[in-house]
Amino acid sequence: MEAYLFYIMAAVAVVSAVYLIFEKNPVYSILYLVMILISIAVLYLLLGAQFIAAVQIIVYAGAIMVLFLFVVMLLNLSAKEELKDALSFQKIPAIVMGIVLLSAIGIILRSKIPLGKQGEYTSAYVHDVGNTQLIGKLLFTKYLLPFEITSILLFIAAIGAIILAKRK
Amino acid sequence: MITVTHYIVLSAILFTLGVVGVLIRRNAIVVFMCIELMLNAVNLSFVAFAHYLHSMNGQLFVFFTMTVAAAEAAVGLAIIVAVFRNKETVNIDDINIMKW
Amino acid sequence: MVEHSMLNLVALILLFPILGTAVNGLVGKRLKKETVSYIACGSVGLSFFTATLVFSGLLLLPPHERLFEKQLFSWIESGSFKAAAGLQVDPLSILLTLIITGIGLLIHIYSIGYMHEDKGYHRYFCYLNLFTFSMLLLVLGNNFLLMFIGWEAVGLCSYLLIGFWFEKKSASDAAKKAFIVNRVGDFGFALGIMLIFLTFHTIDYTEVFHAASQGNFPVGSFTITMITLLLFVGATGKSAQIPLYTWLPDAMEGPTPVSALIHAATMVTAGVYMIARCNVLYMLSPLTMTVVASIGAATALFAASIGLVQNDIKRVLAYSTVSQLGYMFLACGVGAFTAGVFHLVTHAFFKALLFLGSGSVIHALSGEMDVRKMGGLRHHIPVTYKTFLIGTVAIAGIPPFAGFFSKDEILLESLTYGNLIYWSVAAVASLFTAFYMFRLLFLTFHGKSRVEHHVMEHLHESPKNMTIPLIVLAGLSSIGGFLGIPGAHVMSTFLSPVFSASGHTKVSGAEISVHHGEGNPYLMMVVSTAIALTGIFIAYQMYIKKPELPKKLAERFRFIYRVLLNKYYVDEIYTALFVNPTRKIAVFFWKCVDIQIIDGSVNGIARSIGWFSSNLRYLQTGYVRNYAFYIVVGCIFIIVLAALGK
Amino acid sequence: MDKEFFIYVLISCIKILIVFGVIQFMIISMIWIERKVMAHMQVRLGPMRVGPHGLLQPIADGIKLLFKEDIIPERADKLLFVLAPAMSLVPALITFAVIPFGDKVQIFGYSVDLVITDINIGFLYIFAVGSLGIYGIVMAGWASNNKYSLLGGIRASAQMISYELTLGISLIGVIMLTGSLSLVDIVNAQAKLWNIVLQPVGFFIYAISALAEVNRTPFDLPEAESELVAGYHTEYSSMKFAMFFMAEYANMITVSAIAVTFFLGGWQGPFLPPVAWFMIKLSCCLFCFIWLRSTYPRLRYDQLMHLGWKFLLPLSLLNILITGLVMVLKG
Repeated sequence: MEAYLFYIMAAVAVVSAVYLIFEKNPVYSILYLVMILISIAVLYLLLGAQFIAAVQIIVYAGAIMVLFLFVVMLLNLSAKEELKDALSFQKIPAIVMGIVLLSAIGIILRSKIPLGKQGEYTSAYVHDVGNTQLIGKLLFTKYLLPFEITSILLFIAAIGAIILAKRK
Repeated sequence: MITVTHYIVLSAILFTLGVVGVLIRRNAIVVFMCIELMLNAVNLSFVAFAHYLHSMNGQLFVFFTMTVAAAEAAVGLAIIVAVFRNKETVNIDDINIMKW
Repeated sequence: MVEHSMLNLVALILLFPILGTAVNGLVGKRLKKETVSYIACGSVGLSFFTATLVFSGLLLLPPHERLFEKQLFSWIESGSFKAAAGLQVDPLSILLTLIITGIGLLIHIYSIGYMHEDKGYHRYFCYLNLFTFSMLLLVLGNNFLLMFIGWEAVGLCSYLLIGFWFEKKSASDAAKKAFIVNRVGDFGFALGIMLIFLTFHTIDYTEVFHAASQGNFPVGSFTITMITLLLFVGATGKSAQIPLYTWLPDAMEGPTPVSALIHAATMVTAGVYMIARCNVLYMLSPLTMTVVASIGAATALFAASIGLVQNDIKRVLAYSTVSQLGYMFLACGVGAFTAGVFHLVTHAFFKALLFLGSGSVIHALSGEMDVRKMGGLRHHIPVTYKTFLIGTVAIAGIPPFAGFFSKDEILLESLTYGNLIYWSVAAVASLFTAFYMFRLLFLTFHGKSRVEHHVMEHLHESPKNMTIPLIVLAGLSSIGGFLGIPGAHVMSTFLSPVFSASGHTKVSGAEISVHHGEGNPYLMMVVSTAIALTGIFIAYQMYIKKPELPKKLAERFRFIYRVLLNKYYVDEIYTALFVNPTRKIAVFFWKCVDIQIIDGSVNGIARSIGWFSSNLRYLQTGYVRNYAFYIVVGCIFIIVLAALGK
Repeated sequence: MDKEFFIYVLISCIKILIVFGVIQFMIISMIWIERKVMAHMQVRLGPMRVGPHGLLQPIADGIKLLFKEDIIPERADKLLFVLAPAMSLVPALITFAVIPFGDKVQIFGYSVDLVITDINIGFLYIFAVGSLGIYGIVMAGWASNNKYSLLGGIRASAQMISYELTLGISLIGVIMLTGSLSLVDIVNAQAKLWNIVLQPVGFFIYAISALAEVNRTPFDLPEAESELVAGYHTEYSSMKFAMFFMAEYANMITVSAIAVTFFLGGWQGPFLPPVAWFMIKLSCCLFCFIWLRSTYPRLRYDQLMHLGWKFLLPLSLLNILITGLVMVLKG
């Protein structure tokens, strides 16, 4: 069951990713990316990370991608992608490099992924306490400082976005 | 049995596709999305490792990455909008005045 | 212990002048001239007062315990090198401290009147206080490094004060000359201190002298000879001895009180102080002693002979200073440190007096310095004349004035512990001294007035704050000699703790009589008085009785006259030997090495980088994707490296 | 597969079918009820011809829509044009998966939860799914290739993003009181006291936000006839239009169900069976939607945004703050 779900979602993600990069229409690209995000969210669920899965959907699919969609629509960048390509010579090497990169990663993976020592949060334990509760607890204890810094980051980003997008 | 390797391979494939997308696409928004794809690929490996290592740190890291991604999207898209207002384009090849 | 509480005040002696420097230097510009002078004089006055307290504290101690060290703080500690900032009070240092602060105070007071119209008033007093501080540091420091700091600082102050009127090219040139010539000497001095540290592994006076007097070093050992010779090189620079004396006459470009303070009374005696301080080391090296004595004698004669024909009132005094310093070194060189220091003291009195007197004359004549344009001034400026007369008599060596006793003692010692050559050289120099000093006196104050008319109209006696120091100094010049009259030995007894450490220095003072009997010193007195009187007589003959005689003699001995007038062409020789070659080498380095090789290579590198980058910039296409591509290539490279590394 | 699992799947399927059927029925009846209620509020009769008191009117409408010509504009993006209604309807329906509509019941010796699935992140699930509903509207607007549609779509998505925020935050007070993200836990916690008493401000904010979230009057700007023709579904006709219509009503039912679950005690109530209580409360909420529609005028767009960002958002944050303070003080 788990294996089937993994393979299905993986296939959906990879195929969508291929479409994402070769799709001419940015709106479709966005939808493919949403599909990737959802399939990855499902994979998160498989990995027992319910909270992250939900946040993935809410933040990524629900907010960030809608923002993308917004911009695409606002700027009305429909189907036409400009014909002239200043870097057309780079296309083939880019794909080749992608393959090389993948094979390089594959070579690394062949030499077995070193799993470090196991932590204390076993699946059973996480299930008992609740994934969300654990993350909440960690966020407000061990990761309090990064959490606060994140809030500052978001604050600054909000200000920055407003200032950038403001018409003079 | 799905092992961590499966997830890492998937993550690597998605990451590489993201890289290729950044290299070959000219639409700034699509390039941006490819970057998001790369981020997601890495997030996936984080969660996978977290799961197989019985650790929460990976998940928290993903949480922070998402926050950063949100901030990045907001600012990045604002920049794209600002650029579009000036140059009537989102083709990143036309935004190349930062050169010699 | 009252004496210890007094001695503990020693740090205050240093504190007051530096405070004065700070205040005048930082806010002096905004203060009234009066306030500036009160601060400056007040600080030195307080310093002098403290010095007297410390002195009395020292006197309360029994003679053999008169060595007090006050550790202030640990200054430098680096590996085995340790230098503490500490002060040392002993008879020698307190004597010099009293002179520095006492005469310094008088000169400060004198300066109030002399510098009154100058727009750099606060700057002048700031430097003057700084000088006082530096000199006190030099004298009071308890190790060689502090002495070196003081040594360099007085050099700096000297530079600043000689070039005080820096708008005048001759003044700034003279300042530079003084600075550079002093550098030569200081270089040797610094090397000497380093060698001391290498040899003794400490730079503390007490430890060094203790180690040296333990007999670890044989008499005439090479190391000690090197150390003492190097230190002496420093002394020749600072105390204007052959061959580094040329800066001192030129230093007369500074304000006259400065000449009095620095170039007569205090700074130039630093070399003598240093040798006296290091007497233990010097006594271990007969060769160095010989060198010191010979240089001293030679300088005494040489400078005196130049002084015979100079026409600038301050230059005559400058050469006389060089000459008198030569006497002191001669004394030191023959081991008569007490005599040297004694002469230092008396010289400080009468030379300060003479300089200040000459300053008064110059002041009266609205800046005229050429003796050929003076004459007959004694009725116009009587106080100056009388005090100047006392100073002249003192330096000429007429009993019972100060110079007589000290010079007489040096003559005596040079004969006793040196040889006939030293004595005869010193005697001739003494004759010259008497001659040129009275020549100066006669030309300035006697005879017919050759003063220009418009100057004559403004002729006036100096104000009170200038004449009072003159009177005080005249008093000191008159009676100062009694510190060391044969039989009483006040000076030698007081100083004996300092010099007793080095075995046979006991020669000076009391023991003389034991070795040579009573008659000899008195005979010597008669002889030296005769010499002085001879000099005065000749001068009287030439400049009062037959004023045309000098011109005739100059015609007659034209060559000698020219040589003397041109100071033996030493400056020209130095210019030819050192200055011009150096300049040529500098020009060569500038034109060839600096411009062509160094600038050329720097510019060449810049130009080649510019060329390279102007081509390389085409890599920067401005296309983000292009950059991303390079990043990917780099990542792949790193991954492959990591994979291969496994 | 073992028997337990088979029965679990079977029961789940039955529950899904029942819920789906009930919602379909409610949507259909809502259409009739809305027309009748509004008509009576405006002192007229509403549909009367088809069946007694026009009861069969929705069926007639459905048949009409089914047989109408299905027009796809020529310059439209065909794939998305077709997909958009489904993308809009599906999220509205699957939200129900976590909403409990009754207590445990015993059927054939099996204990069955009257909730399709009780997950411990129910609250997050609702919002995850809810946030996807925007895509249908935006896509519909964009794919129609019509500027009114596009503007309507953009307006709708902007409005929904803005109010989703306050919607979520208004519920956090309840989450804090309950200490669980599971909706079943939340309902169980209201056995004695409804959350509306403890969280009046939260309910107030939720009610306004929910109205805006489902684009109902007075926040129906995306589909305002007087401004944007009919907004994002201008170009839609036939069954696709019906699906948007269903989606809108399904959304209404969903937000009402959430309101009931979070604030009004869910299925808790005396005398009557839990399911009945749930339905009664739900009906009341839905009635309010109709009531408001016939009572209030429409807001201007900038007023809408100001209300959301400058009033409701700070207020909801303040609500959380005060809730937290009170909880800390009470220990």
